[in-house]
Amino acid sequence: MSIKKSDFKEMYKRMNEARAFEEKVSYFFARGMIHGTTHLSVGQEASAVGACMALKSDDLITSTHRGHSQVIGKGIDLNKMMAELLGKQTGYCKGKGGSMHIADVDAGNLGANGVVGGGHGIAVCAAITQKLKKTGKIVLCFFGDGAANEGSFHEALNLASVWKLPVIFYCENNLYGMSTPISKHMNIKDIYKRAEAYGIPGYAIDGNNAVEVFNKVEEVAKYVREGNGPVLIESKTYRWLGHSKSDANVYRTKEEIESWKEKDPILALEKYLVGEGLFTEAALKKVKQQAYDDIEAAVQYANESPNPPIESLLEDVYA
Amino acid sequence: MSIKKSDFKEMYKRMNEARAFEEKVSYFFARGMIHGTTHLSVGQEASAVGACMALKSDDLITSTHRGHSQVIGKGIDLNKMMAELLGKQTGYCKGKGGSMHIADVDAGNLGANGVVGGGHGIAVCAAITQKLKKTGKIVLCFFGDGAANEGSFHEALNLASVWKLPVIFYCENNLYGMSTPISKHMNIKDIYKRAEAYGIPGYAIDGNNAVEVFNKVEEVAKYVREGNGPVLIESKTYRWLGHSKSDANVYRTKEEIESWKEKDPILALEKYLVGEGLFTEAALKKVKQQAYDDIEAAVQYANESPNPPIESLLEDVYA
Amino acid sequence: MKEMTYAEAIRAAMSEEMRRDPDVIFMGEDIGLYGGAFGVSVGMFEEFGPDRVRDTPISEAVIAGAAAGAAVTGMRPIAELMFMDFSTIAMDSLVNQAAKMRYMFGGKAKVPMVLRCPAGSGTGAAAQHSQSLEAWFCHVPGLKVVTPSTPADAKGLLKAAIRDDNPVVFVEQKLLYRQKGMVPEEDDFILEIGKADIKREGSDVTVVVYGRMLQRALEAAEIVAKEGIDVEVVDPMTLVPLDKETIINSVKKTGRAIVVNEAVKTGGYAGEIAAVIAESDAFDYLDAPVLRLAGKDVPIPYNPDLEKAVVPSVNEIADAIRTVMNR
Amino acid sequence: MKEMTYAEAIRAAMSEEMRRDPDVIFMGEDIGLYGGAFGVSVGMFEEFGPDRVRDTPISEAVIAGAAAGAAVTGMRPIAELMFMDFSTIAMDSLVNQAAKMRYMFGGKAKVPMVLRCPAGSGTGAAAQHSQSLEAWFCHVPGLKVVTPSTPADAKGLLKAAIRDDNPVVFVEQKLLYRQKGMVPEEDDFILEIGKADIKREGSDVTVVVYGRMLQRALEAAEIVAKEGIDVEVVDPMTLVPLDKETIINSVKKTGRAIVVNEAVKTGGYAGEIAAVIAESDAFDYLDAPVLRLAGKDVPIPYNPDLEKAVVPSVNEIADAIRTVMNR
Ligand SMILES: Cc1ncc(C[n+]2csc(CCOP(=O)(O)OP(=O)(O)O)c2C)c(N)n1
Ligand SMILES: Cc1ncc(C[n+]2csc(CCOP(=O)(O)OP(=O)(O)O)c2C)c(N)n1
Ligand SMILES: [Mg+2]
Ligand SMILES: [Mg+2]
Repeated sequence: MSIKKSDFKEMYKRMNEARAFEEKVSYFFARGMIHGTTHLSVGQEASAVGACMALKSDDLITSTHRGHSQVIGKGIDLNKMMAELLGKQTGYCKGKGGSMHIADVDAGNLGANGVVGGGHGIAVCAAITQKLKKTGKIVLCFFGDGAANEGSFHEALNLASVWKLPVIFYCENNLYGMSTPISKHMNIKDIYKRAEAYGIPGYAIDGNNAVEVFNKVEEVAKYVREGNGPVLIESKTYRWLGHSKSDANVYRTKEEIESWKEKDPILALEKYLVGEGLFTEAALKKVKQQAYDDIEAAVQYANESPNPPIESLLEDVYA
Repeated sequence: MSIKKSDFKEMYKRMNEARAFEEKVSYFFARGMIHGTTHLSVGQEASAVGACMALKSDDLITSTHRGHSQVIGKGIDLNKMMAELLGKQTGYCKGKGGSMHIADVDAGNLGANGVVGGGHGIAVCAAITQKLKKTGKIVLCFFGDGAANEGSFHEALNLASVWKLPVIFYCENNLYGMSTPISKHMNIKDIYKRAEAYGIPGYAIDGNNAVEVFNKVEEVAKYVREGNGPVLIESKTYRWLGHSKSDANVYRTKEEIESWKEKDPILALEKYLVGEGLFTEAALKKVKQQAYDDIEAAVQYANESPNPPIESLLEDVYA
Repeated sequence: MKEMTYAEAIRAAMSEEMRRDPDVIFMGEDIGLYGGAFGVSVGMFEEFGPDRVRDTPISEAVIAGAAAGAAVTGMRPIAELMFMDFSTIAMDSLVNQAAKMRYMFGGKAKVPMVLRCPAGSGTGAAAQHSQSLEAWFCHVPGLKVVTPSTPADAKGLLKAAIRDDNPVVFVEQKLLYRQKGMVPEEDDFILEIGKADIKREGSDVTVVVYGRMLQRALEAAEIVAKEGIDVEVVDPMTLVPLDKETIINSVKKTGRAIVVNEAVKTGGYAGEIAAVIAESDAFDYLDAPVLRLAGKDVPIPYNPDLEKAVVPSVNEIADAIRTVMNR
Repeated sequence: MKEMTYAEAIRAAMSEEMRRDPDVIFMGEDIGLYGGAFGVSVGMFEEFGPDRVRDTPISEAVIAGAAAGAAVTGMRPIAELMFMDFSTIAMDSLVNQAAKMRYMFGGKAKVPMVLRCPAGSGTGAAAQHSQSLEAWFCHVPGLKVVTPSTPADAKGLLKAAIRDDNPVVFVEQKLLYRQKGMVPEEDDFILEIGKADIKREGSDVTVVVYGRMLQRALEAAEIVAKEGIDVEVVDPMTLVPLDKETIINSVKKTGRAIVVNEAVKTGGYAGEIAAVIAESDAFDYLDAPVLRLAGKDVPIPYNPDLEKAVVPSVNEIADAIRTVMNR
């Protein structure tokens, strides 16, 4: 295990930033202060942040509609991100993208995607670029259990395998695609087994255990970086909140939700870090506080930022 | 094994019809007497005919661009088929479809398809109709090794599995998608193993052995008809001729082609039938002759048939 | 007559037809217990059960292909795409299969299916959840395309679409789902596909408009009415087959035409309608250019002010009316 | 200048750009050793090797998506669809991803890719291998659409498309692949995207036409020239962005306009061009309706006589010219 103490701290911080970010966004939505819709990732912080932390900082990712934890995990500018959520000129996409399109191509975030499965193809050939240009970078492609039933999943895994591209296909299986439980959208329990259909390795991990996530992704990243072709990882996790904004949860029980809240990935990491004697509770508390403060600062930044000028409507359609 | 002597005779006859049909079409193309393109199935007669013979006569199929043997296997009117190839008014599609769109919906042939993978979705919900209407019929969906990489393959197998639909997905793996060998278009050797990704059974068969094909499809059809959900069958076979019309065969060796010609499915069936004492060589010769005669008659019928009237151009766009 | 929302009218149309005809089935993502992303089908799963109200995996290509396969073998499927934007994944099934089967097979097949597509911007969902792509489907022989702009029209046209023996793309306006209107309750209330509706009679200028823009055109008509301009508002209701006669006759009467739609201007169906007018014998009656007012040629942006500025406003429509009148 | 076929001109454009710029790669089905379904890329695999000339599985969605992913990270991919009809499978990648990335990301991305699409009927390949779907792509902001009608135009425009920093849909005419013409050989022969070309000057009537129909329009112009009608033939060359100025100026000069294309008439791009004329200040110069001549509203049939009757013939174009002249 090559994880360092400073990595742990950063991981813990980013997970808390992600949680704080979502709580804030949820609050804004409930009060109609953000328009449109959003898909919150509370409960999935270990899965997303742990995976990104195991990458090198200039590796690439494609993110999803449920991507806040993913891009925060990748190490994003929280101010620009919150500004984007509020549709501001200072946002990552100058207010044109919003929650579902957070992107920072130069920093290796090739974009969240409003289309389920929309990132599969993009990830595959972002990987071609790395291979042909011998950059040594790899691409991690996030997607959900529901997305694993799109044709794009199949075409992308097959192509990446045939071309031995440096991609990690990282499935965040939170047991539901919107309201549809996995038992009703596929006839298998373990998505990682689909790897066999493409002749590549597949692994399942406990997506609520940040350390396990980090270790597996780090190991797989090494394998992928060495030119062995793609790998499929299934990260088993759960979303605490409704599918988007809110929903009535008609499709699952309170008990199920509660049972997963008991597996809170942030608490689990806390316990581990304290238990291993790496940090004191007080030290972690400070880190958490810093994360929440950073989010408050981001909100202030976003609030004070200007709206995009109306002329910008017609800009940036073409390069 | 429930195959009867009369079935064997019919099987042998249809295989010869298919061969004779393709030889005739090839001849016409070489002389520019048919326009457009066609994809000949010489070498794949056991795979196609054997599978169709194992179905009940009112079961359904979706066919492919390389579909002549498939629909002849299903028991088609050779006159109407040849007429369609020649673009005549008396053809199955009144001359509007041609080689790639032979269909006879009422008789259970839901159509050949010019789109690789185009039949997957159609087969799946033709099966829904059978299930909901409790017709007791099943659907057999033909496709190639190349088609198994289309997204539609994935979506269709997954849906059919989740909904437990009565479909046999029947892959005719002839080792190439156009010029691309299977080793370059997928990273696995056995397509039938993709069944596991959908939690359904998968089997490989020797597609050049009509008896093996018949027996396996018959067994699988029973399973599928009983409501157990879909099955994937991979029929390993080979096309003797070029991909379409003709091609230079730059992508494969003469030796490879010759080695497969030695596994001629028609000769193999002859040998088996004579060897088992079911038919004499003379009897088979008569059946073969009849098949070739029928094709000659079909040619005559087609030649004597009128072209569609020019007004028909605008007809049948809408019901 | 009963007051209902556009969404309720759609639900009523589906439910009535499903009660009447056991061959009608309904499939899509999260349309069951969840009631659909926009709540359109709430309660239908409970009434019709899992055989006839079928939740699908997230697999748009096979949803459309499945509808075609079910239709050609004797069902009358209704398929819902959660957003019209995802028709991009279903195009082969719809365009190369469903639309062409009948013709390709020499008339020996029919494909009675409806593909319901929630369209339009204004929900803050940005570029991939806001498109109005009806023009694509209008360019595909074999498909019919219907665009209701009121609750009553939605009900009458959807029932007609379900009973039609051809694949019908049924374009719904997300922003109208909560809009109310009086809707006939009779089971046999059916609106004919292929007939335009004159939503306001007038003599000075014809505004051809469909979907969400209809209401704006009617408001603009009231504004300019105060200035003495008498606007005729024609809602084609069906885009394919287009009721050219009603449109052309209106333009012959008024001598002026404006076509308004929400979709991106370039390549949009407003252009088709304008071209139909410009090549018809209404040409000789025209006193002004045939104006188009449509969405800006941009992807839909997220920021609400930018998003609003994308599509024609009441004032822009009124201005366009004044422009053609001042010729 | 050198005589080459349209296919050779396309190959020359790709090869020259690949020699010049190592970031240009080429992918598609059977484009390698096989040389492509129409032989366009024969020899390129041998010259550039398997890293840069990449045979793909039959997976159109990921081919287009892959091109977008490669483009946004620094390559300049050319992707070939074997037939334009299969763009139906690639629509999400092209429309929701490639076209929108730049705008959605606030201008912080560029997507320099070319999607080559062989289009058109006339090969006897029937309904699923014969479509002309350019109108769809013209309706998608963020895409450029180019339609060369001669070997020289094909070369000059393809080189421009490869160097363009935006996704370009490059529509090729299957029936022109074997047509010969003189083509400049210089490496820097580039035609500007967005500029129309007046292929024949005339004063009586403007025929706007692109693709395979250009040759027919030119022939029709020669026929009616003998009757004293002087036709101006304008080839837009690029459909998006459209060179409206050249078209409108021509119509102002001649007072009459006909738009011709091979695609299905309803919802086709001929309608867009007609609408552009009808809403412009050329309206005041118009002496006759703006006619459209386009493909019949049917899927492409197999029978060769029927297939021929689908698209405008030289005689039909000549007749349309006479019709607008007799007003
Ligand atoms: C192509 C497409 N189909 C449908 C949707 C609507 N939709 C958005 S998220 C979602 C569920 C996705 O499930 P999953 O992939 O498991 O991700 P999760 O939301 O659980 O994170 C659906 C159906 C979409 N955005 N894109
Ligand atoms: C969607 C689509 N892509 C490409 C093609 C062109 N094409 C026709 S047949 C073929 C090869 C198909 O290979 P396979 O599925 O193995 O069938 P086979 O021809 O070997 O019988 C290709 C690429 C097509 N018709 N449809
Ligand atoms: Mg999920
Ligand atoms: Mg094959």
